[in-house]
Amino acid sequence: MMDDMKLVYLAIPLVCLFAALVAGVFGRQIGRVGAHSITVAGVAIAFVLSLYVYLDVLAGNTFNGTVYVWGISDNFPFEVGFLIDSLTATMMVIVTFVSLMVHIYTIGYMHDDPGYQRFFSYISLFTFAMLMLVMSNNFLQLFFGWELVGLVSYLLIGFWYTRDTAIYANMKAFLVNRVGDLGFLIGIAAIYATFGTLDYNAVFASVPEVLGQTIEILPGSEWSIISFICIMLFIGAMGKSAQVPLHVWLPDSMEGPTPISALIHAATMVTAGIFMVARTSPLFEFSETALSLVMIIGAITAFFMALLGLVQNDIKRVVAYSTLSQLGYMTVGLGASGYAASIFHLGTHAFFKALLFLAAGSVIIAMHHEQDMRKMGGLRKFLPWTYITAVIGSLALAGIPPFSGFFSKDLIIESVHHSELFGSGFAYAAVLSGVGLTAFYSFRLVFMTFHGRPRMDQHTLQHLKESPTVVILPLILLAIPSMFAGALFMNPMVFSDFFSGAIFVLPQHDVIGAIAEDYQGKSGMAVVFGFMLHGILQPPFWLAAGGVVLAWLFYIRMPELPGKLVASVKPLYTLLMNKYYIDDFNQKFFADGTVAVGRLMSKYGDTIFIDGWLVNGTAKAVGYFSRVLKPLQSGLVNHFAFAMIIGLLVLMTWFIKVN
Amino acid sequence: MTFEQLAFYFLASVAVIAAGLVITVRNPVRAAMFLILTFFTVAVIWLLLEAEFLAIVLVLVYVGAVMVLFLFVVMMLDVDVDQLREGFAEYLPIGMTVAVIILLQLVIIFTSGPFDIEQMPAPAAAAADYGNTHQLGLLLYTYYVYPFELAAALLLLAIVAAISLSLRGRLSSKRQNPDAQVRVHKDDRLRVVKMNAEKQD
Amino acid sequence: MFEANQLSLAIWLPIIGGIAVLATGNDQRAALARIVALVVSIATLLVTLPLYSGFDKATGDMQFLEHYQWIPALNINYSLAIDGIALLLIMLTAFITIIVVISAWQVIQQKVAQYFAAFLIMEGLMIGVFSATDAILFYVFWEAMLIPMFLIIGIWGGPNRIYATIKFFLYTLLGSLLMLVALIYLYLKSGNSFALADMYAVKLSLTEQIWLFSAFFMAFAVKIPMFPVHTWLPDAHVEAPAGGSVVLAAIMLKMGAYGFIRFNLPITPDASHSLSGVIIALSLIAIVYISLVALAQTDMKKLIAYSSIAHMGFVTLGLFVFNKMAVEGAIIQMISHGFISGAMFLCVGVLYDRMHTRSMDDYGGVANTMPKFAAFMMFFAMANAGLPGTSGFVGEFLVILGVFQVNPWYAIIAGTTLVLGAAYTLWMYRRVIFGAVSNDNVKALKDINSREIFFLLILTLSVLIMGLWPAPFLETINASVDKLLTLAAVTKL
Amino acid sequence: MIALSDYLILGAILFAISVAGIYLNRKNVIILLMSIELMLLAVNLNFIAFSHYLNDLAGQVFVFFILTVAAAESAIGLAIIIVLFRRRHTINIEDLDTLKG
Repeated sequence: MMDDMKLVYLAIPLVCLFAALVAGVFGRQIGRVGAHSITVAGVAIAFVLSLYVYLDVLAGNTFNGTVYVWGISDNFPFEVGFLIDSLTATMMVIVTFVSLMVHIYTIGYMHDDPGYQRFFSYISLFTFAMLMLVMSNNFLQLFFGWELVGLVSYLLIGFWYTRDTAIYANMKAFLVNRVGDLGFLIGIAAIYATFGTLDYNAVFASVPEVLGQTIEILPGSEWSIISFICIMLFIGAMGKSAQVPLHVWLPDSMEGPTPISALIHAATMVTAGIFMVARTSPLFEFSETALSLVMIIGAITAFFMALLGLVQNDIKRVVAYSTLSQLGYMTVGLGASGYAASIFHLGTHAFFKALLFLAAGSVIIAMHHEQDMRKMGGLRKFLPWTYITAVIGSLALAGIPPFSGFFSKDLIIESVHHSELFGSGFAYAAVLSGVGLTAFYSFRLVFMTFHGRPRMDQHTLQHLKESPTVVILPLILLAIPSMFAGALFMNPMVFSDFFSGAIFVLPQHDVIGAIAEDYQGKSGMAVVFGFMLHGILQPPFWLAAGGVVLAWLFYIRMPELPGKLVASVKPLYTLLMNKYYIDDFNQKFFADGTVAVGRLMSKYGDTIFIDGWLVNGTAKAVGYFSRVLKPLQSGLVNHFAFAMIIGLLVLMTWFIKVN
Repeated sequence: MTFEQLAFYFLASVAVIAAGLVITVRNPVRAAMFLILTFFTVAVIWLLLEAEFLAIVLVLVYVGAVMVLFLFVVMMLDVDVDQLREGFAEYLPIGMTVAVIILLQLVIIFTSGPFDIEQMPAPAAAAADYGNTHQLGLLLYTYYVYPFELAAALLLLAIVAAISLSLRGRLSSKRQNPDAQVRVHKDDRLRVVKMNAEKQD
Repeated sequence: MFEANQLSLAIWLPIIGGIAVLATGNDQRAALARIVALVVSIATLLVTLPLYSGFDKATGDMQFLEHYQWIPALNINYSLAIDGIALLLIMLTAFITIIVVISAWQVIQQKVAQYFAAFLIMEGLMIGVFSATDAILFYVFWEAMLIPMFLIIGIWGGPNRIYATIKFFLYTLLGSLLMLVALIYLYLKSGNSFALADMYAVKLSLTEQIWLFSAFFMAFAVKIPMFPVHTWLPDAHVEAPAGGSVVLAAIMLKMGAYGFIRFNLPITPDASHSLSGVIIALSLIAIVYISLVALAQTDMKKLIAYSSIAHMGFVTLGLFVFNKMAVEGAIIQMISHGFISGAMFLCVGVLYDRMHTRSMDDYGGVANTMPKFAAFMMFFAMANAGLPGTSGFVGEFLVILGVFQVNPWYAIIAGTTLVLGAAYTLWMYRRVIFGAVSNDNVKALKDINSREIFFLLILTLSVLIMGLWPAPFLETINASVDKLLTLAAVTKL
Repeated sequence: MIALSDYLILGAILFAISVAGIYLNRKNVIILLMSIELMLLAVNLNFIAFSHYLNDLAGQVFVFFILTVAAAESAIGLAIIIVLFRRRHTINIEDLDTLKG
């Protein structure tokens, strides 16, 4: 039985890899249909098997084992292996489900693209990488998956490689991620140096033994080793999950095709950081410093990125900034030790954000690749299905009960509310005000795109039509969990001990437990309704509702209002439009600065100093002396003879003198 | 003063005077002639030293062959002697100084003792049946046979080198280049040109 | 008979084969020369295989001993033997030579036989360097190896080749003469023996060790090359033909590190420890400074050359922290860099054959016309940037893990290569491969042919296998590294 | 009896004269060659004198070889002078400064 399960575990990522390889290497031979058939089939198999694994885990079977020994160095075996528990299984289902939806959607979205097979190959490869990441049982393999998803993300953002903006964005994404990865790698090195192992369970088991250990990074200041490890790991998470200040790559990554934005830059890859922190909760729990940092960074991201979402006019960028903000929520939840809430939000967010992106993609197809919302409007008549699903997604995102986002987001807010760590007050204020902003910008998107009078040109207007079935089907399939996943899974996932084997929370940090106390003893539906009722009475709901109403007021009722408001707070608006000038700063300071330093070093260090002074200088010195001595070489034989004779004379004189 | 001494001093003074003239006369032909005289006198001195074979060789090889070669060359080349004599006087002081210093030093060494007649008396005269050539031959063909062979090879080399250096082939002579002939390829000889037929006007 | 002399066979087979290739004559028989060269190079790889299968991984001692008198008057012997480290490098040499022969198949049209012969002879000499256990034999191979490389760059090189060859030659000669002095000193100290094993046993004062260390260091640091004696490498690479660059980067640079392993660490352990700070500092400078310099390059080969220097910084860093994991990482990095840099230079060679320019400004949008090539180059670029799953990651990862245990800051500084390495590699990729077709020359490009696919594919597989399963490599060097660290840990004072 | 030193001094005088000859006739290659022959002669004289007084024939063997080499040398030297004259129409040494640094 156990061996059968091992095969299943192995099959889940490998079937995706196989499909990716076939579609990538033999793309021309198998053709378009072949490429999408095999990859969709691969991911579908992975999804079904993941579901099977999920049910198996629900039944109480977990697994932790080695697939093969990667290499033995210094007598320590680095292994590749799987750890299957509730957290992994949840992630596997989310990843394979969203991936499957995106695969199907892509058949329609990329229909005319010359790189069709390549695209399918990439997204299947991505699915493989993401599965390797979540299924890992050690940090080495985690890093492997971590980097591999980064690679695929790089390839996909630059999918349309002839566009300058795309290849700028993909390099930016990869490099910013690499900055995070540097921290992550140092974290892993610190883990190995501290624990002598990279295996999750072995590391977590020996955490209490190293609590007192410190590390002196800066001379004179001793840091707790656990804090150092956690902060380093979190820097990795900041890169991948786009937390301030390493968030800059995510909005630009919208240069990639929309299905990618949905799959990688909303639903799965960007949540890898969240997953990783949750996975390493046994480490983070012992470092309040790290938890506070996580919470504060998350809060900053959640609030300030939501502000940016308000002013964007590109439909995908609005969704991108909302993703940033929602990732901030999840991070805040992690910092408050509400890991389960964060993972829960990760799941619901994956559904409704993928839905929103795919709906945006559907709009973009209909608009002939026009992404500016100012040129849309009134689309609900032409794209009814897209409209409905987009509204469902927006409601979920805004956190209106009973849609899924409400439950997960409210849980995070409540967790923060219960948290007593340093910074929790600030975080609570940030996430609370973020709710209103979220509701506002998501419905601003809905109203600007689907309502009002059409603002596009005549040609586009005449050709507007609903997207094909392969596009609509995933929207509907994603809309279903966006509506119900929250209510269905909140109780079993968060309030039960579903994650107890995977996530570790210290009693004094147990915010989820504190929330759950209110619903002690109640049965499933009662908890859900109780939570909803409780939520409606709380500020978040009213803020969300207020945001929706305000959006309606601004963009349907009185469309002249936004302009006036912008005029009155011009400096703020400019600041927001320029994304707080962070991009400019990074570009000027880090990118241009590094290249400039490189040029300087190349010119002055290598060319002028080493080559010019040291190398050619030596040669010149030799040349100088040879020029000085050159006249001695008259080239005349008799001069040589004279020299010889004089030498003879000197030698003889010396000989006589000695004797 | 014995006859030997008398002969030695006479020959020595002739040799020195002749040598001095070699380097000072204007005409190279005369210089060569004086050099021959020097060789002759020195050959006789070698006879005094019981080196009959080498004395004969010196006369035969040097005077007979090498100096004749010199004379040939001198006469063959149309040399502007006056131009070559320029600066003769200019270098006289330094040349004489160096020569005199060397001479003085050598004389100091040679007269310092170890080479006196007391320190190093002349050996007894050889027996009547002693043959210098015979003894030298014994040594040359046994102990020094390899260097001897090498010397022979060296002379051969010198002959070949001298000939090849001074041999002047006619520049216009037509010769075959077998190497190039062997390596020639079909394509180098024949080019097939494809072109459309053109109508003649 | 061959069982006893496998190492000699591996050395002399390519050398004699190279002479045989020369004997095929001038360019009219180029086809024959190519085939003979390929056969000889493959035969050499086959000869090295029994070395691997017959190698006893459990012990760090030298194996496959051969010992013959050479110059008895000076007690110089023809003695060969290898350990796990040398074994991997020998196999790498044999492997890379085949790739080079295949890659030059159509590219070289002038003096074909001489070109292949130079590579084959160089292969034999390089294997000789890796297997010599007599210092003079080592030195002879070490110096002789320069000659074919000198010719390769000087004859088949680019326009500025004379400058490059002379720089290359003088740089390396400067170092190796000092090594000869050190060897002679050790010869006198060790009771007139040039055997490495005797040199390991010599007692030396710290001052002596520091002098000897410095002499060896000059020889090997130039070869690696370490900052600041690295400037010959970019010039040599730029001017060398693709095959020359490959061998230079893939194997010749490893000789310097191999020299550290064979000479500096075991012969002067105390000096190695007391001077390790200097080496580590230079290595870290190499990693950061050289990466920054690489960013400024516009010549593709120069950029890859600088990236080689930065990657070799990891090797020296790993060797001189005296941590087993780091040392193993350094050795793995040597092998891996052999594959990756070789592949990168071949990629540039593929482009150069078509466009005859190495300047990135002349390219742009190559992916449009050469999609297969773009895919391969993407893979190697990522390997160069140290992506996990490729061999480039293994060495860097182990070195960083090992170094962190010694000093976290070393690891952090070395880790910047994650960012900088990716930056220069991807920037090059972006400027050359991505983008719209920039000019008509790019538009006229033809994608790689099956021969090019073949050798790039072989390298791809090597990089992947080593990245996904480095266990066999680590296993081979395990005992040898133990031995090395034992030697380096015993004081000689 | 004639002392060894007498022979040696004769050799020294001849040697000194030839040195002076090299200085004086610095332009005429032929005289230079003759000076060199003279120098060799002086050396040979020394060899033979020593051979005689030490009663060792090795000295004479040496002279034999020196004569061989000198003959070869002057043959080639003269050949070179002929080639030189053909090319340059002069045997003035001061015109031959291609080795000038």
